[in-house]
Amino acid sequence: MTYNVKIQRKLLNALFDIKGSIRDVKSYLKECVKSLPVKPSSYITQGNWKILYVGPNHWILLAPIDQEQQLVSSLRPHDCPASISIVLISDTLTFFHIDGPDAFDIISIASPINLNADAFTPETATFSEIFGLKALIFRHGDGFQFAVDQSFGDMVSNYLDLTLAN
Amino acid sequence: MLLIHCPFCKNRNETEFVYGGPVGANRPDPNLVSDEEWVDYLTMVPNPMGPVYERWWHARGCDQWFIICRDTVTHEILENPSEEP
Amino acid sequence: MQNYSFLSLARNALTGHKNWQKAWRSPPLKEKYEVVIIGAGGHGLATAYYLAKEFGITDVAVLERGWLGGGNVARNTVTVRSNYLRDQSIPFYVKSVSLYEGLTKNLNFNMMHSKRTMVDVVHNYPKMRDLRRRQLTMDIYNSTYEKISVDRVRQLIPALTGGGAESRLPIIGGMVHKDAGVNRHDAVAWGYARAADALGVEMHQRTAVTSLLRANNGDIHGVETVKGPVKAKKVVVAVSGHTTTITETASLRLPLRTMNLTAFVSEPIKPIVDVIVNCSDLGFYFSQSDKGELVIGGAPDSAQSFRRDIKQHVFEDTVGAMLELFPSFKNLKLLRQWGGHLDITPDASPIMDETNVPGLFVTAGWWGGYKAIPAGGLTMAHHVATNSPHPLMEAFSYNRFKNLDYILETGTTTAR
Amino acid sequence: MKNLNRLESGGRIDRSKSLSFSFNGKLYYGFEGDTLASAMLANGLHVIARSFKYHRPRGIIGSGVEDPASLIELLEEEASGNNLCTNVKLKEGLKAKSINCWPSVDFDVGAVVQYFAKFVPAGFYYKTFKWPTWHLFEPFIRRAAGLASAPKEPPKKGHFESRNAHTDFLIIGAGPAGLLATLMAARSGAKVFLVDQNTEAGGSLLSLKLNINQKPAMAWVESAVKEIANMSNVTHLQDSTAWAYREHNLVIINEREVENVSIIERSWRVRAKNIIIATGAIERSLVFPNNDRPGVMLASAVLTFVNRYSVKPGDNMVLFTNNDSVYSYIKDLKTAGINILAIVDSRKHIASAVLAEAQNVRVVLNSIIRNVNGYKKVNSVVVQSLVDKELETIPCDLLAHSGGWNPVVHLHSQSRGTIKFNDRIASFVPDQFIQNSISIGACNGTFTLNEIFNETKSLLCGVSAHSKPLVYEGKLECSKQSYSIEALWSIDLSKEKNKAFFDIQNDVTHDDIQLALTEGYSNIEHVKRYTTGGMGFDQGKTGNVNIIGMVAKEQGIDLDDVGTTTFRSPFIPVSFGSINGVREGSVVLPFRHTPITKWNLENGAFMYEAGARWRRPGYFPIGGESFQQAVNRECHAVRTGVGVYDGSPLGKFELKGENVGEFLDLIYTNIISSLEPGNGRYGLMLTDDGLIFDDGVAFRIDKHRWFISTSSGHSDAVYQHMLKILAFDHPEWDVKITNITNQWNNATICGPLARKLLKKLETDIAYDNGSFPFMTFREGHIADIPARIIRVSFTGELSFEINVSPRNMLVLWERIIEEGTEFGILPVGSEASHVLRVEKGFLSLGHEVDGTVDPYDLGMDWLMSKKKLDYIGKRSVHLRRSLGKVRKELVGLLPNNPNDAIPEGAPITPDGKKVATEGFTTACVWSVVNERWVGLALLENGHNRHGEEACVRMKDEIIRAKITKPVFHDSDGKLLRS
Repeated sequence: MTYNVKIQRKLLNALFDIKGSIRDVKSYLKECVKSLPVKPSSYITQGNWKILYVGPNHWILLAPIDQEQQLVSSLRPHDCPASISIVLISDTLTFFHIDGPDAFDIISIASPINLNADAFTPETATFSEIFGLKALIFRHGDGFQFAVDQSFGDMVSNYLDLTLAN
Repeated sequence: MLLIHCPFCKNRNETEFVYGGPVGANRPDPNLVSDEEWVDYLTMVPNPMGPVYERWWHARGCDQWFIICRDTVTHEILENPSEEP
Repeated sequence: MQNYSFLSLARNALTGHKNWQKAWRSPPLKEKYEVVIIGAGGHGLATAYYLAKEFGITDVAVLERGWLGGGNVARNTVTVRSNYLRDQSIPFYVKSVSLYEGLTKNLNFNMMHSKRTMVDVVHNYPKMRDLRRRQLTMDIYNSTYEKISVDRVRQLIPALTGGGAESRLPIIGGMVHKDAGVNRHDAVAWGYARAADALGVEMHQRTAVTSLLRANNGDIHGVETVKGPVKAKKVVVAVSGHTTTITETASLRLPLRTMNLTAFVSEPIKPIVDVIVNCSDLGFYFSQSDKGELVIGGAPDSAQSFRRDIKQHVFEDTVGAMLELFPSFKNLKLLRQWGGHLDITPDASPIMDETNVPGLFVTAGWWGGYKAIPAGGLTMAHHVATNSPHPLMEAFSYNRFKNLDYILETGTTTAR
Repeated sequence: MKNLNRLESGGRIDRSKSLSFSFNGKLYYGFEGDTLASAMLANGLHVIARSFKYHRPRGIIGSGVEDPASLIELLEEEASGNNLCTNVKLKEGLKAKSINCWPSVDFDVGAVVQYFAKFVPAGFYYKTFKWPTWHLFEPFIRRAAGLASAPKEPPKKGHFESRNAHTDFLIIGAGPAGLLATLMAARSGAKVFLVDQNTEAGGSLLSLKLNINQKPAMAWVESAVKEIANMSNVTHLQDSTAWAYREHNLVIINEREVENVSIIERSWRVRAKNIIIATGAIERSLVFPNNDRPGVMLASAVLTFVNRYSVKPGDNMVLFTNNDSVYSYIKDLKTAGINILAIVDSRKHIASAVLAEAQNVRVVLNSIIRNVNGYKKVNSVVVQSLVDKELETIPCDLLAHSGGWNPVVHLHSQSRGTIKFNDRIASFVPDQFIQNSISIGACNGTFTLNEIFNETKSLLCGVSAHSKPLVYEGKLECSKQSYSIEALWSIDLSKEKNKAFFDIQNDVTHDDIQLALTEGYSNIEHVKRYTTGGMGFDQGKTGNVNIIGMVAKEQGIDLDDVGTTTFRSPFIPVSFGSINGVREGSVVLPFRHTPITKWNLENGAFMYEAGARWRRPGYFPIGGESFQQAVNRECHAVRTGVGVYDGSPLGKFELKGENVGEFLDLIYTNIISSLEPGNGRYGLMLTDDGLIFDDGVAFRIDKHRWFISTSSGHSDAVYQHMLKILAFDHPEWDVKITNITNQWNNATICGPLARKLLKKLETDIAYDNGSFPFMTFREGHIADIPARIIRVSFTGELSFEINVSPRNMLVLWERIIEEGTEFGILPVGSEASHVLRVEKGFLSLGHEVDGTVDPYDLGMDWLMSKKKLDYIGKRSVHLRRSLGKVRKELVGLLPNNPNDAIPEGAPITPDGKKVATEGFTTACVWSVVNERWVGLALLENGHNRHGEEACVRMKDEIIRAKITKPVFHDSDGKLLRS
């Protein structure tokens, strides 16, 4: 191992893609989601959920997979008003956890994004590039988590192996 | 490799974006323009040595399209879109 | 024109090479010429030469902003080939290739034209289908293109050790284009300039054209330069990349967008690759110069640019592609890289035509225009001299866009 | 080990670590800290290589990247083309050999060329080698050129890496200026990157023995390095070269000594708010006859070898200069025991303070070196007075010369900053800065330590890229230095027989430049290209300015008017491997898998890349089956029983909002908005210039929710297309698009027995044709898996596209195969589905849709809504057709001989004559149902030529085929609706 990191490819998370104006989304979700992140490219935590603000009028709700059905029934993607779009996308992304002292190095090899503390704060969550692919990136303890389109998962694993190769 | 200021994601590497061409005329109502005007809209784009408004898509970011003003000679970005709330 | 040969060289050697004539004169700029050509690049100089040589029009001035033979003729990767797809394109490039082959003799200047043949390395079946269509269509115009096996590809390019069955994109075969060659780009510019000069054409360097002049009836009337106005009833714009900058001074708009294409060379090494290698699936091509440098090119940068710049990510893609097929080049070194401008049309095919400003001709939209220099020059000269398009270039009219009648050559090959 | 020319003490080498190396097969010893060059000199090696053109002996001239000539080839693991031995760190067991010589560097047959030199002036090859043909000469020229041979293999162990970084300050150069700048920036708390090309920090101070605050300057350097080493906000890279300065303050760095041994070299892409260039200056050579002889060296190099490497390059030395710098070397050179016979200075007068530094060494003013004697090593020099032209021969074994100093403006120039000629230092200095960078110290034309420190402070104080502006407290008192120069571009060489070199690597002489000018190649670019001056491995670091100077002198113009040739990246040659980093092998391009990729492989699929980087099964051969046998078997299953196809890569999008209907009506050619929930339509998308862009289906889920599918290859393009229209043409519309391509995989079961299979799989969806007709979808469960089943068909058979989430895909797939066994189900690859769609005349992107066709051409005008006033592409299609120009239209082809296969792509010409094509074959397959070859073609005016004969022109044969409707199976579409 050339870098002191622990890399894991994670199983499914429950993921919901939420689009709509802040006002509409807030009022529609008020039962289950207390507040929405307001700072672009940031996320807030609610229990074991994360709510990520990833684009204009665009949020992603991330929760443990075992809560998927419960969330489906409370978010009701099928009958929310026209002004809001909620789509279950749990299977769309595959997650990687990079932990350990050299996690920063691995991400700086994989991504051109500015990881300096003043630009990439602990509450940053954003789509950027990992190994040339669109990827959702955020902090995870001292390390990082990132997620890429599920179909690219095997490729990213290979890329990480090459990066760590002796 | 440009450093492009996305109104939502702030400064990002050019590789996160897809270039959408210089901003030409708006799409006219095809039923209200002559053939020449229509072809003009389709084929003519500004090609100045200097500032030009152009479209970029933050494909590997927040997914939005926006317009910046960039100098085609120095590559300096002179104008950025106003930031999102 | 002073003859160049071993003999003349020997003779001059004895007199310490003091008696060589200037390759071209630098006469004073006249007030009026029959034809003014803007841009002393490949196309401008070739047009001037053929105007004088084929049509006896010698009262011609070539006006150059910078130095003669600058522009893209000084910055390209010297690939000369005719493996195109469309009936409109193939015969034009076939003609250009044959003119190139005779250029050394006709200009009495060694172009070092080397018929290396080009090998297309193919990785996928749709590409193979496209190349077969190309092959059979090219055959109609006597341009040769042959399918070869993977083994044959490796025989022709021993250094190609990547792209095996287990690799990311295995090679499935190749095509050989025997007509393709490389030559010395400076020689092309200097050879045309010297021969045109000998026929009476004037070359004026550091003579930037600032605007086009139109008569009251709208016809072209001449050009304004940094050295004052120059009258001419016929003006040819041959300034790849800067075409619109010039034509807009005559309030003429053209469907062109200026882009940046970069290339680079490796350090000089002993001969390792004898053919032109082209791999459009991975996106790179190269050949080895006589000096030993690998001359490597890739894809252009999509964004509009008048800055001859290297886009690091585009450059890295090209290097990565090359190393995938030539892993032994990892320890080889990059020596020099540079960029050049090209202006591109909506269908990526050129415009060679008289514009709707009477007397104003453009040759533009060249993407890989180096290989087209002789045919481009000859056919433009024909059009300027006879006021009617040469059959080989008729299709590249500027009116085709009025009917959205495209000649789509995009994706021809990475080697432009 | 004892080295012949090694001094007893001193230097920055580790004498406790002796290293062995071999050169041209002979074994030598050096020390840790040596370069190959210093070790060679220590061992008394002087002839290192042979020159490019004349094969003259070449020695060591410089001491670093500037050296123009000492090229060698490293062997075995180190093999890497050409290397400057001044730039190669000595390693135990290093093996090197000379280049461009045969049989040996000491006796090189090629050297005969110099006796014919006058017949091979600059550009001689433009004038000769024309008859009978260049091809006769080229092989010899190529073999003669090229210097070293290319490495035969990739590095055996380790890999390359590239990495990104962002910083407040990037400081390039760890000499006095760079180090002071680093201290100031780092102390402000800003994030700082410091890169330096040398193996250790110090720059010029590594060789020049100066004092700072009454202590040796290196003590100050070491304390500075120590201080920044303990600052977490500083990244300090030595043995790393910033080789490219790109737009938007991006600098590329090549790091050669990586802490991590498995990384051969690392490439950094550093984006900096401020860039401080402190790259120093390079000494330029003087031009005089035989200035290329081994033993003729740059003065600064001699000092460096003495002070830094403790090597004495010669015993009896003459110095030749036009500036002050060499005078300050005298003390050190004498101390090293070098006998300095004379300082030959081309200037009339020099300052008394400077003269004092000469320490009674004989100074010969207003004189030049007129010639150098000795072939493989200097044995004497001829001094000539510029006054009375008197000649004096001085025996010596070392001639050190200095033509002044060229600021290293390369990176500044790459940043698009401008440069101007400065008379005070007779060289080019930075003028205007285009990007956010400054140049300080010697690279800015500031040469004395005091001035360098003052300049650095004054330029940086107050600058801020972070919180605190930069400041500097504390004093820096330095040894006195002075500098002045009188340019000496070239000397009078009329009637001179010996060669005086401007470019010592490419053998470009005074005469060559003269010839270029004589022949009218007067622009500096012409001179460079005609003579190849400055185009070698060193890119003319020591010689180019002399060429510019001479051209200016000959033409009687200013150097500014001559201008420089462009300074191009890279500053020094860098390995392609480091530029590429780890992206190699399986990841050189992205690849995509579906959940059943593994299953496909286990079941013998022949896989290849299809659109959008998907790795897909082409066909599933069994045993020794041929391609055709396997494909026929799969087709047969679909036409007579049932097959299953993995359609997961299809692009899929969910659209939601008030205006989705209008939006879909705009992007599709037909009307979509009128669909009832549960129903869908096939549709075409055009580009606005009226060419087919994509095809797919659109379904309505409920009032405001829809989903569409696109071709696999175009899903990204369609997504971009849709968002662009919404962003710029219809920002007022409420349409929200979510990419669900990878939320839904699908297994499509197709064939007459598909419904039977569905029954067996058990579903809660009513699947009889009445309740679940063609072009509708239903949601429910199948085999207890939540699914969305869509009735579309790309094979022409009864089909159910079963969409499930990827987590369930493999389970579903295996169930389908299991339950389908009794119906003889087979997995269907891309090749079979190609055959099936051709039999039906369904279009395929890349085959029929080659970027030139519109719906009419394909006989799909029924898809072009007459009702809609506008949709993307409508106006253009009609505009293009309004001229009545003949179009190529889709037809079927039945080869007269049923067993004639037409190669896909083959052109069609009138009567098969050798004339312009009238069309081409888009596809041709063996039709299982018709038991013959059937094809599709785009043919001029094809729709009106059914029944006629088309002639496919092959190279040496003509295949005749009957032109038909483009459908060969179930022409009225009963089956797919069944």
